[in-house]
Amino acid sequence: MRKLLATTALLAAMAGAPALAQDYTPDPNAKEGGSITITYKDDVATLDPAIGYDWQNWSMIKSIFDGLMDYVPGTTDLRPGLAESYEISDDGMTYTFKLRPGVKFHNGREMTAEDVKYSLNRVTNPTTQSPGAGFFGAIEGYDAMADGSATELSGVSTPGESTVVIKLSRPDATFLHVMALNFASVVPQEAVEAAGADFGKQPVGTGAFKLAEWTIGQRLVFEKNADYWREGIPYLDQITFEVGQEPIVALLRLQNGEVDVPGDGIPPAKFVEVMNDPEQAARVVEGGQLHTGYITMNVTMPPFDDVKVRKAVNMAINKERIIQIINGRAVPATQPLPPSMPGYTEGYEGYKYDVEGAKALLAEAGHPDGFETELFVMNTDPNPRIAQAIQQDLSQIGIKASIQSLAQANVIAAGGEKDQAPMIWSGGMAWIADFPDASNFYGPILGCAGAVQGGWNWSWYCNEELDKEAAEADSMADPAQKDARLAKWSDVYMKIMEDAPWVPVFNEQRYTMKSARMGGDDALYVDPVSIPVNYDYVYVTE
Amino acid sequence: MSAAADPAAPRPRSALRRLARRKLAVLGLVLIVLTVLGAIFAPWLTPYDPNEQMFDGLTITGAPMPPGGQFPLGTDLLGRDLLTRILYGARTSLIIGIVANGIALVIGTVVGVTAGYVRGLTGAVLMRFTDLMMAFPALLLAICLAAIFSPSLWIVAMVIAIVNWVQTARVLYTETTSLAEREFIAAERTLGAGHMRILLRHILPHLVPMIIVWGTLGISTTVLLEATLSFLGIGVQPPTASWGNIIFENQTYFQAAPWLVFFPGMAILILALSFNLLGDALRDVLDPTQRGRD
Amino acid sequence: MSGDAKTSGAPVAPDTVLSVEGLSVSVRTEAGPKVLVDSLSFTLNRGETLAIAGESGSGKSLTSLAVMGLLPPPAVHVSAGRILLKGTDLLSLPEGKMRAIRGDRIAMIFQEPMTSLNPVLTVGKQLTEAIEAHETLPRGQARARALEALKAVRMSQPERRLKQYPHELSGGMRQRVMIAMAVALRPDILIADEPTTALDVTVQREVLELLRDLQRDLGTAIILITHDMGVVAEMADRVVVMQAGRMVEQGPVRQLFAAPKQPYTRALLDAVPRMGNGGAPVKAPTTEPLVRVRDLKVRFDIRGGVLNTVQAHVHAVAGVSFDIRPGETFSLVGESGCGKSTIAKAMVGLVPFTGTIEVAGRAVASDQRRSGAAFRDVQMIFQDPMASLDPRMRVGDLVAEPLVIHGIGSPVERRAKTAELFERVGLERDQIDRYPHEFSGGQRQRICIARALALQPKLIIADESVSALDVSVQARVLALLEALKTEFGIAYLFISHDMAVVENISDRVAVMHLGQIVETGTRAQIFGAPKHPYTKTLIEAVPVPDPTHQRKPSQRPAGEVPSPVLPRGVLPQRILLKDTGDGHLAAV
Amino acid sequence: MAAYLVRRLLVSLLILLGVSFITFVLLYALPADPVRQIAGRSATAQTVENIRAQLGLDQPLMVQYWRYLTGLVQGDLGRSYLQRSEVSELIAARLPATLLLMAGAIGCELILGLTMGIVAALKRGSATDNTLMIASFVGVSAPQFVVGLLLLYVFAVQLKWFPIGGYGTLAHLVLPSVTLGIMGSGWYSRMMRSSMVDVLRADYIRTARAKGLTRARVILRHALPNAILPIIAMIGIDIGIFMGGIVVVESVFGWPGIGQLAWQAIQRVDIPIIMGVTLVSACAIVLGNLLADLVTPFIDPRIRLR
Repeated sequence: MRKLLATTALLAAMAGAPALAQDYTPDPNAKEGGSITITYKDDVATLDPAIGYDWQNWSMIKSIFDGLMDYVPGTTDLRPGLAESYEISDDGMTYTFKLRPGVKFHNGREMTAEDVKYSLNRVTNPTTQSPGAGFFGAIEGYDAMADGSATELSGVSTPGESTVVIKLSRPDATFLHVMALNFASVVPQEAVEAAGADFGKQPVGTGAFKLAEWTIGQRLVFEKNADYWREGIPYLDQITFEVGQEPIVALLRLQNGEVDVPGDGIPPAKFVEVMNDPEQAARVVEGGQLHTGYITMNVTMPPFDDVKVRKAVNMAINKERIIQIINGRAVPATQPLPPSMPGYTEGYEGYKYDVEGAKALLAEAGHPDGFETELFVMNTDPNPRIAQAIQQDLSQIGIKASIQSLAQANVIAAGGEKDQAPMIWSGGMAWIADFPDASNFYGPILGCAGAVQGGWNWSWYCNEELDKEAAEADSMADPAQKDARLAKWSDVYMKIMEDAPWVPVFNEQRYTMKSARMGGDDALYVDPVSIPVNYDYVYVTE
Repeated sequence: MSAAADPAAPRPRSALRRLARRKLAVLGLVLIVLTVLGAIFAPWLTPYDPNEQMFDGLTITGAPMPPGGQFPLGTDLLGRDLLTRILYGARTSLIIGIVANGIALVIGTVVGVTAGYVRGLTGAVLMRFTDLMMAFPALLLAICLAAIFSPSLWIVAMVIAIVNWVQTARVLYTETTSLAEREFIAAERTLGAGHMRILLRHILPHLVPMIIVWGTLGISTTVLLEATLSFLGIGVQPPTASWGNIIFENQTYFQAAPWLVFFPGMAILILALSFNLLGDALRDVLDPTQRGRD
Repeated sequence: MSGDAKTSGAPVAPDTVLSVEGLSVSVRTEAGPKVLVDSLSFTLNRGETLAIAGESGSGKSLTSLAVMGLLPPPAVHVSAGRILLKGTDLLSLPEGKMRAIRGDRIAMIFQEPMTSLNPVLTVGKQLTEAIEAHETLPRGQARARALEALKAVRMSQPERRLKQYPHELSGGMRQRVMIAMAVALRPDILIADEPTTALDVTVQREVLELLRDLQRDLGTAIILITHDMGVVAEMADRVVVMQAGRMVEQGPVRQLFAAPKQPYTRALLDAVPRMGNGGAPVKAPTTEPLVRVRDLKVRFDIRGGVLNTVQAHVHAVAGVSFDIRPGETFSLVGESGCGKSTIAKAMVGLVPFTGTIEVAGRAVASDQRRSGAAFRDVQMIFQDPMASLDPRMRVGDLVAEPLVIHGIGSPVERRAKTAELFERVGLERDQIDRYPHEFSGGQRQRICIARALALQPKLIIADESVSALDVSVQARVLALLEALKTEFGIAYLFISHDMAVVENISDRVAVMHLGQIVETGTRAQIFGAPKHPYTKTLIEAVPVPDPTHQRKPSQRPAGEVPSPVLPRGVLPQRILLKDTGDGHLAAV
Repeated sequence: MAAYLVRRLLVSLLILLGVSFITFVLLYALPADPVRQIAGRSATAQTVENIRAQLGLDQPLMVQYWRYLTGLVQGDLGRSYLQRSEVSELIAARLPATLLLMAGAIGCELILGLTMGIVAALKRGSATDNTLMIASFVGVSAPQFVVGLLLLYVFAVQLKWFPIGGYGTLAHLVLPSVTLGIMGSGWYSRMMRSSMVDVLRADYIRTARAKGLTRARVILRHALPNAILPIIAMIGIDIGIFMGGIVVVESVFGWPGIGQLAWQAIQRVDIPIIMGVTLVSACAIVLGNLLADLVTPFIDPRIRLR
């Protein structure tokens, strides 16, 4: 059984992920120039790559800054970024990056190895308060940084102007992904120091675009970086981001031709209308995203400490109905990993919707008449609605769940306490992968590390054996071991499903709508790492 | 022209009769009674359960059903019967309207009358506190409070009461101050009447009409505030229906399914309007300070 | 208008300016139309003063409003008759034409100078506006005319007044502004509706003289509406007496006063208190005083400044001493703001004071904590009986209230006592369960008296208790008070601005000015031989209800009234009283 | 006047101090932990505690409040936890939009409310009066979010007279202003009517008419300035009501004001922003009332500020 699963995963991985080095072929139809308008509802908090961690600013930061590593546009495939090339030592503990020469910051200064070092020190320094510092935990000297006893990562050294050597304290298969994270972007020290705490408002990077104008609460304007080190990129001269716009307003403006891409996607209320109109539907690009919506069950709180109860809940949820409520814009989930994530276990059917079976299981667990519990949910649409659908499903097997619809922060707070939230619907706060690697779904949200007060493992599920297995998988850093590693991850998640701390409900699909004049490969519009679009590679046709 | 008619002291029966002569007030009263009846008899008025998400309540693409046919007012985004939810939602609105407003009225009366009668340091402190509460943006305060206590029907009522007593207090303060300066109060004092006697026998009875008026008008404010809190998603918890949260849950569909906003919106409007009409008429009939406005 | 004009009687060929024929004014009520003025007819001749006299509800004010076309719409309206201004029926004129007449040919001044001027516009604006409404003039010229009008009404510092707002002027000055506004365009007719009722007696005197002088200079015909027969006697050439919307009698003033034809007129004239017929002289004091007031001071704080500290004081009562003996009526007279009511309030513990007040040997506590016994001995009757009765209580309960408060008797006994009191003050037993608003003004004052009597007090303070009543009612209430005095041996502290009433009922009198007593003595001493100039002015100012009375003209331009407000630390100058013999004290 | 102003400002300061303290305590009591949000999902407990100490959130309540106050005195509203910007900067960037919206709403209230009130008072008892007063009642009773959605649907979506949302031109301002102002218009028209009715009965109006002034002059010159006095005090109070309303209206219309800022901050427990917005709102309310008090003497010379 285990072998079979592993093989399937391997096949999938081979089909979905060609060779690492294969780069993006420029679009022969691409035109230079022009400008586009993109809208968002929420304000952009910051463009500081060490701090920005929101839906909106993630892709913006990607266009302003570069890291040592990068992804092939529209895919989850790594490619070198500011590093021209890299070498991994045989034990997988030392990474040597050779920097691309002649890369200039927006302020005109040439980027050097010192900048890379400075940037890594900065992001891991607690005074930066970076929400991404933890990703760099594998770098030697990280712990000393975290507890404030060091101001430099001992593992990062710069033997030459253009060479950066990073030593790890443990092998980390995801390390190259980490180096492609926004948090690993290279920033110029002098600009950071000049701006002080406001670097996020005056970002200086090496990226394809630079910030030209920022009217808080209204608009950001990006301007083409003419000196960009990638030849011919970007195509667009200017991008305007308008913030504070309701998704519905954005869509209506798109229909009026005032907007090119609504950043928050197609609002549910308009989805059916858009998809029923062939002309509009043609401009919608559908793709998967690295997202899973799930219900956590707190395994330390009775009766959810009983795996039978958790399984019964898994069987009681009518995922199709929930998907219907969000207009079918998702696919039912069977496991924590989304289908487009390497390591996803193909063919696994998960717990089937089976009310009778669930009832029987619940009776077996000693709750023939069900029980009362609470379901926490974030209070923005459509989450309370989904919660109500879940509530109705639970009531079918006798579980009376009362809904606690709270502000996001309060739900997170409740989840972080061991005895507060028996069940949480993750919507609105759900896990969207930071980088396309199976490990990203484990550590903080399913591993023991997250099952602490204030942690993000809201089911408080802690299986030390799986932790060990996960650590093993992550130490298989050699590219040659990639498939074996994915198989291992697949195995971990299957074991988690055995214990059923979650009900994986659905994987949201991405639907990006664009104006008629937008050009570029469809894949760019559902880019797994640049949401909603990869600004560097799209263009306008007129 | 000098012997002006008595400015105060209507007899209760004549007040009722005068109220009955106002068509709008009667209309308001009738609508309120209808709402109350609808709320009480909701289970008999509709065949559906307010929380039942019916399979045939949604189209295959997940869109709600428009009004007509099986669902007279259509269904909501979860396939529940809208009419049923509006009827049950009336319970929420009325309970909160009455409870929250009752609490607010009690706080407001105690604070306002005490401050107005006692004056001095106690009065000053009470009124500065009232000013302080006035300076709070009410909705922001309500939102903060709602975020601290996880909301339930009763918590929402409390929150609304906490932000809503200020108006009553201010009005009653002014009124008590002017009452305390009226000659008949001075006359009572020359007769040797104690403070409690003056407060309970001579000041409070004069405030009762005003309290009734503010109580009635306050219900409409309260209904609106509950709806607003629910509209922002921090009111009554789902699936309990409230007019505000019906709109909150369905507002994104206002274009595709306007009935989901229109019907509950009209319900809020009509109930608030009814209480306003009634309160205003009561003000004319009962409140001596506002007499002679038409 | 001067003495000889009066003696010459009506002109031979009366030049009629206005004639009112069969005027009826009705109000629409829910019970159908109700007639308020019933077929009233009179004429007004050039240069004459016609007084329309009557008690409240007689319809006199409505008549004047009907002439102006200013009846309050839509309920009150003219239901019949004609009003002819030199032959033109004003009632048939469209509003636009009527507007041209208002203020230009017929002008009007109203009773309440306090409320009749727009508080948010300067005197100058309101004056020039009146002029510009009828004549197209350049700004400067209109202003000049306004100034001229202010000078004509003998306003002090007229240029400054133009820039002032009404609230900055005293009542008398405001009434002068009103008159200036009315006469600025030299109207044919000036209607003065109770022009002096709200004013102090000395100011009333000035305004009346001003009106008379203006009439003499301008030849304007005046319709003077008043309830005060003294004013009628002084001002009018002819009188129309009205009662309940009907004309009772009409005739030249001397004739009417000398030989009233109708019983109502006669009764009205009889009820008017007259000076100089106050009754028997008072016996010399024999007993110990009931009330002993020594060096009574009451001051109020005016706060301001950054910390809202006391910046100034109103010295409402600035050191007053007097005694009241048992069974005696002691009166305090003086003009508004002199502090007489404050003394009353201090005596019943409504305001904190310094000095001592003793009633029947007990000190009244100076803070507001009561000493119950003193309160039982002193009761008070207020000016406005309606205001001093809790409108939400039945009158029986109100009268029983003091008994309840002091825990006297059982409910049954209290009820019996209440009924007894009702009868004693001339009310019916079966009225016990009614509410105050169901009674007339005089009846209400009787209820207040009954309540005051309930505790069998030794002293009753009557603070302007009859001032708001019509003369006929006033006379009856005064008679009741007098009867109670003899029956129960009650002493009265009688507070009034009405010199005639005071003279009629007092045993002893104290004249107050700016918080201090300037003269005190027996009635005979004060009214017979006033020593202090202020007392003299007060007495002389009272209009005499006798058309034959000759009065010395006195002219005084209206200026600021002296103020009892002094900055912190500054004390009012104490007035020293000197005995001029026989207990008659006067300031030196 | 100067002393009055100083005194009022002192009292206002005390009120603001009270507001800040109560808000601070309330926010302190919030169950949500802002540090966790700052630190992100991958943070270790160590990091969380580090950040907590850096922000001073490990200190006792009074110490934290004292720090906040000392900052406040220097005009420092603190730094947003999540937006990482100066709160004062964030508010300053959004305040103009909110003020513009409020100005629009007050304009709408005055134009609609006063006109309706005056007309109703002049036509007292007529069908016009009744219609206008019912309309006012509807305005007073209509929930803002319903009005907003309805206006949006009818005038922007269906008729396309106005843009659907956004900010910038006068056309953008109309619908949000009307939505925010419609409730006040109802109150104003009712207040204006009763005030006007009272004033029209006043003796000085009779005097003015007795002078032979035209009807228009009597109404505009004599009645209006007096009748408008209670409304001015209302405008001061209105600012407080608006502060609540903007959360809803800005969210419905996507107006880039502090209402949206506050709402987002509350959702994410960004305490410095919530504090800042509450204080700014309270300031606006206090200032609004003060301004109303200061303006009144210009219209009513009887009122002297001492």
